[in-house]
Amino acid sequence: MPIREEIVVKRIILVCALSLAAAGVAAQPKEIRIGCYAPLTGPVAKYGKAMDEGFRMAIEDFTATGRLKGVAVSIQCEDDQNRADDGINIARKFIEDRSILAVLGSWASTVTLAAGPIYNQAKLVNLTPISSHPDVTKIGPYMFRQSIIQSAEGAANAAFMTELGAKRVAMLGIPNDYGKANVGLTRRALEAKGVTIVFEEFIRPDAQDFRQVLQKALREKPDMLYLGLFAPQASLVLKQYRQLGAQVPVYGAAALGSNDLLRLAGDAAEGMKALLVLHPAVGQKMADFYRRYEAKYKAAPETFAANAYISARMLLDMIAEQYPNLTRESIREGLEKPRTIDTIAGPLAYDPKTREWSFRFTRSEVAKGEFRPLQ
Amino acid sequence: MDAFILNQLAIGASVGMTYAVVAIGFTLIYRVLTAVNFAHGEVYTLGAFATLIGAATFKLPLWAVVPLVVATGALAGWGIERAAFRPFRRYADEASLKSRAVREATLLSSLALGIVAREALDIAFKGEWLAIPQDYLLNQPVRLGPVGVSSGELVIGGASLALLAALQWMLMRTRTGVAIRAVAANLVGAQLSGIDINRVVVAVFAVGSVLGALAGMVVSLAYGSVQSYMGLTVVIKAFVAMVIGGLTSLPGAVAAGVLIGVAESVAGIFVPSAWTEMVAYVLLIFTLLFMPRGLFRWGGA
Amino acid sequence: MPRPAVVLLALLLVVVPALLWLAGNPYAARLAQLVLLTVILAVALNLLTGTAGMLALDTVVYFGFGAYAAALLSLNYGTSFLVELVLAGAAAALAGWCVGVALVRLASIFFAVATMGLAISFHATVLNWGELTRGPMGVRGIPGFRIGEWNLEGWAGTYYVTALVCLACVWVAHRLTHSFYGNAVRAAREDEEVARALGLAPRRLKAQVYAVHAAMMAVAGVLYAHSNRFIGPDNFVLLESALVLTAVVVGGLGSVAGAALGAAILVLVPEALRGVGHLRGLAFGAILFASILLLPRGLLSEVRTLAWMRRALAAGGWGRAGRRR
Amino acid sequence: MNLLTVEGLSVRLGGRRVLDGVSLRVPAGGLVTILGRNGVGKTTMLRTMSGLYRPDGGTIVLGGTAIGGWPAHRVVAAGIGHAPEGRQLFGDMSVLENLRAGALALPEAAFAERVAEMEKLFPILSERRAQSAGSLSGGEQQMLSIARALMPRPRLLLLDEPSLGLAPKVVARIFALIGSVRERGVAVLLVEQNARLGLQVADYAYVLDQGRVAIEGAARELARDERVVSAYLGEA
Repeated sequence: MPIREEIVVKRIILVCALSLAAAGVAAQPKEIRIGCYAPLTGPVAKYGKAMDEGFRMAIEDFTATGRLKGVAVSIQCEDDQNRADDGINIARKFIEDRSILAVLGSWASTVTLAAGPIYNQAKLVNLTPISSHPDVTKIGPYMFRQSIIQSAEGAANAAFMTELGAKRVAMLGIPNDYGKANVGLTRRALEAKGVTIVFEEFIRPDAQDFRQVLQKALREKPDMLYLGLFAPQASLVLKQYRQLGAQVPVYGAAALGSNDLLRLAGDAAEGMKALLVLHPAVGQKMADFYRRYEAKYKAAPETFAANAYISARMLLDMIAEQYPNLTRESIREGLEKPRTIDTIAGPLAYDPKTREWSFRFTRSEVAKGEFRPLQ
Repeated sequence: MDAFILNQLAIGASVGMTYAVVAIGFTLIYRVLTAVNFAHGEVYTLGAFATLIGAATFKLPLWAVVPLVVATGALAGWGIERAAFRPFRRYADEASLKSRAVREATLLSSLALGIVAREALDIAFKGEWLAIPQDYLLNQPVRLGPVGVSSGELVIGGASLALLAALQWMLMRTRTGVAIRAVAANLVGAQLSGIDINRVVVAVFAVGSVLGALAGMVVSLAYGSVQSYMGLTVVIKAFVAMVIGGLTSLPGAVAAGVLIGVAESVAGIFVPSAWTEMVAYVLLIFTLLFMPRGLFRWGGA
Repeated sequence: MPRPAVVLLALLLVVVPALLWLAGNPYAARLAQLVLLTVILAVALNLLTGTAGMLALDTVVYFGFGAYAAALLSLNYGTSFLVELVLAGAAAALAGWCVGVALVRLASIFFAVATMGLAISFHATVLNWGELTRGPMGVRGIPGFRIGEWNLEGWAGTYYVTALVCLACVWVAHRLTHSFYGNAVRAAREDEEVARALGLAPRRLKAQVYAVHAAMMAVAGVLYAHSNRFIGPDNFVLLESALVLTAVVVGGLGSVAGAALGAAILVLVPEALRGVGHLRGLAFGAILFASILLLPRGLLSEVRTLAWMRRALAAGGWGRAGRRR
Repeated sequence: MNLLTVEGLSVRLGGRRVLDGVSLRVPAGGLVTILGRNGVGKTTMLRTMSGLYRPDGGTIVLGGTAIGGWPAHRVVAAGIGHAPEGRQLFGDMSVLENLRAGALALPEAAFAERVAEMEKLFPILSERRAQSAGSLSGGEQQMLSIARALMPRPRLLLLDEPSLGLAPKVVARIFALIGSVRERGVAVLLVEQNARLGLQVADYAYVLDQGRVAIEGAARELARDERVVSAYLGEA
């Protein structure tokens, strides 16, 4: 059939043309895609969404700089539901999609630790802006982290707490990888400084009443209470702690250095000490970021939005430097080059041994409903 | 007994009261239809959200939040009955009304409806933990001898006892109560006595759900935060309380709810509190195996 | 050999792998494998809930037991997955028998509640018994499938191992349901008294089915640990049990084919909806709701499947099952 | 003048045709009985009239109003009382509460009056007032069931197997009571497996077989009808 043959020939020509075009694109990519996995639904969806919004702000700000004119930059965020399984499924999907240059995520260390080995094996960079478990970057050379490092936080916590006069500390943690690592590393640093840990327990995150465990902690006569929790549980703990009329000073993990805690806990947070990292009180640039974010999303950002923003901006700036020679491997090389980057959280120094950037900690206290930096 | 133990018991009892107040509505619905309403936890959540919206968005005074919560609960109960239960009452004879197939189908349909409601709330409120404004909270410390409790706990305890008493009065003394008990006792007999069972069942769902929503309200006022997944744990505890309490006994469910709370608290003295989650289920399995009719065979209502 | 079995074997062992190979997409291979794993779970649960009529929510207990057994044995003692399949399957069958004997006397909803208690307790145990299970961090670095020096870690190896075990489980479930034994179990489901009058021991039958289902789930758990390479307490929450139950309900209680179909739907539909992000949970609830309301007997109902099987068996004149008619 | 007229009633349950074009009449104040073996559709017949099942063909007319397909509570309001098979009492409620549930629409004074009337008719119930229905003897339960059905002053009483499971002495008392119900102007439609008893008290009888009316006629004549004698009266 001549008509049929004609169609076939046309198709062949079309395919050739398309593949030529594709080759051209490969030489001068018009589109840059970065993958992302985050908990967009489920009980911690709020944090995943904060990450997503941080990424989008980073793209907007990057586009506004005009460094890569005519190139579409996108970050495709997939929902891992805070579940390791879904993280793994997404990872298999991303490593197959050759247009994905690097992957950001996830929020929970559990998910990142499960998906990380797959990225690492496939030689696709996974940069996590949040997951703080010490093992994350131990997975392999393609794993990077740009968030608070728990061991660093532990040391800084111990230093601050001993200066505040802590000698007998009671510790409460959340029973997940974050809480276990946070409490464990802070405890180790405290004990190294001669502090006695009189009580340590991990609470039930789905419970609403923590007075029972608080009473148990207070019975051991601590002189400071350490909270390795997230804001929702910490706010309940703080409220119930005040209700018990206890006077022992409270110290919160750096994750509690957020306005979210103040919003949920209200007066009960008054007097709590904590380290600040990504809080508007740490510097002008960060305060600016918070202002712009609020103007855009009509809500105060989570600290995780700032984390995500910093990571995405750094990645995009590096891509702009390398353009147009972009491969998955070149991204790794770019991140590997020891460098200090300037961010909204101030300069961050890269440690090639751990493939992490270290953040600055600012000591603070809650007074009159806000975090006040202490000198 | 030293103050520590007393306080632990008091805390357990007050946590148990929150299970109890949810269990009342749950048990009422089970008693009438022999069907489990797994969407009850979401009614509780809706009650808490109605409180939040009334307090934070409309800044209503506390007394005006109550009718809002009641209306929310009644509407939710009506909706659950219409969507997840009525479609399965296709025939009006005893064989199909209380058959195992219908019970299991409604268990799953209400579970599914609960998931839909929970996820919808999650989307609507971005999965956030939301705080009830400070001045609405019932968390002033109150000292009763060596025991320290909060005003909210007294309200929860008072509310669950008052709701229980009101419900018992309604069941025993009013015409609606007689109709409800008749439907619970014998669906066919009730129809042949001229009782419109659809109306009674809707009334039961409305009343039970109003109780669930009120439970959500008092608990959210006592603890101060609200979230779309908050009903999940509580509904399971209410379920356990219902079974331990003997399935159809309202006072039994209340007593069992308190018992679970106290048992959790006492267990927490000896083991890390993370393990106390299992206490309710150990009690449950023990009850099912050795006292299949529940711990309290108090007859009556 | 009856035609359906040939078709099934060809499909799972030739057609699907060929398509996956052509697609060259490990993500698709992973999904295919996940479907097969869920099919094992659904078929096992269907034996219990569909054929024996016991509404159970403790899928995660035996599934999780198998997964943790495999993970810890292989990491601590370097066992092969074949050994683990046997060990975990046998241990779960034994445990299932003990639990089954205790629980089968509970009627319908009470049995469901008791199994729910088991599921929640299991989760609390793996979460809190950190010394053994590594607690919330889960177990990482689980080796893939290996037989001696023969490496089956790639997608094809993983797929074939899962497919073969899945076929074995489906075969067992099929033989159990389409036999005198299956009819006896169904009689026990419908009415214990009548079954007893017929000279059957309904509770013993139910406990046996419970043990078999536990063994199958543990086997699935072993495969899961070695293919996922990571397990944690979050993989074994009550909701996962509800998911498998939904698969069985959607597919049609009592029908082996329906359970398999339901499993495929419940894995693939949410995966397809991943792009929609936050609508997934809503979609899961809606699927469950719609299927109960609109398809109360599921996509492939027991009666229809049994009737179809009888025709197929009669046509094929297959073995004892066919001749017994 | 017929109080109840049923024309060509058909009912399908679970895909099976249980009633297939049944027609019958109950005159005002009359006593009509439906006879037949187990499972021929007698109970289904009564339950359909009472609105528990939806007919899928035919009409049911009560005193000029078509009530076919009405829900049960409206049928009761229209004037049909039903003392069902198995009595279907509210076991854990007291006798008085059972009567109360049978007449929820009545105001308090009218209720008290009806209870007094029922206790006159069934004196044993006044002794048992506060006792739970479940603790009554079989005969007492049957009386309570009839009393409950009579509470809202029905024009027609449907009686489903009132003799079932009762001792002969008790059965005799119940049937005597059916006579006094009739004297109060209430028509009765009696379903009875014990054909001899049914034919003794009724004016007119229908024999149901496989969902159809097989034989009908005046009760006295049917009692002599050979087909009825051999099939239903026989040795029993």
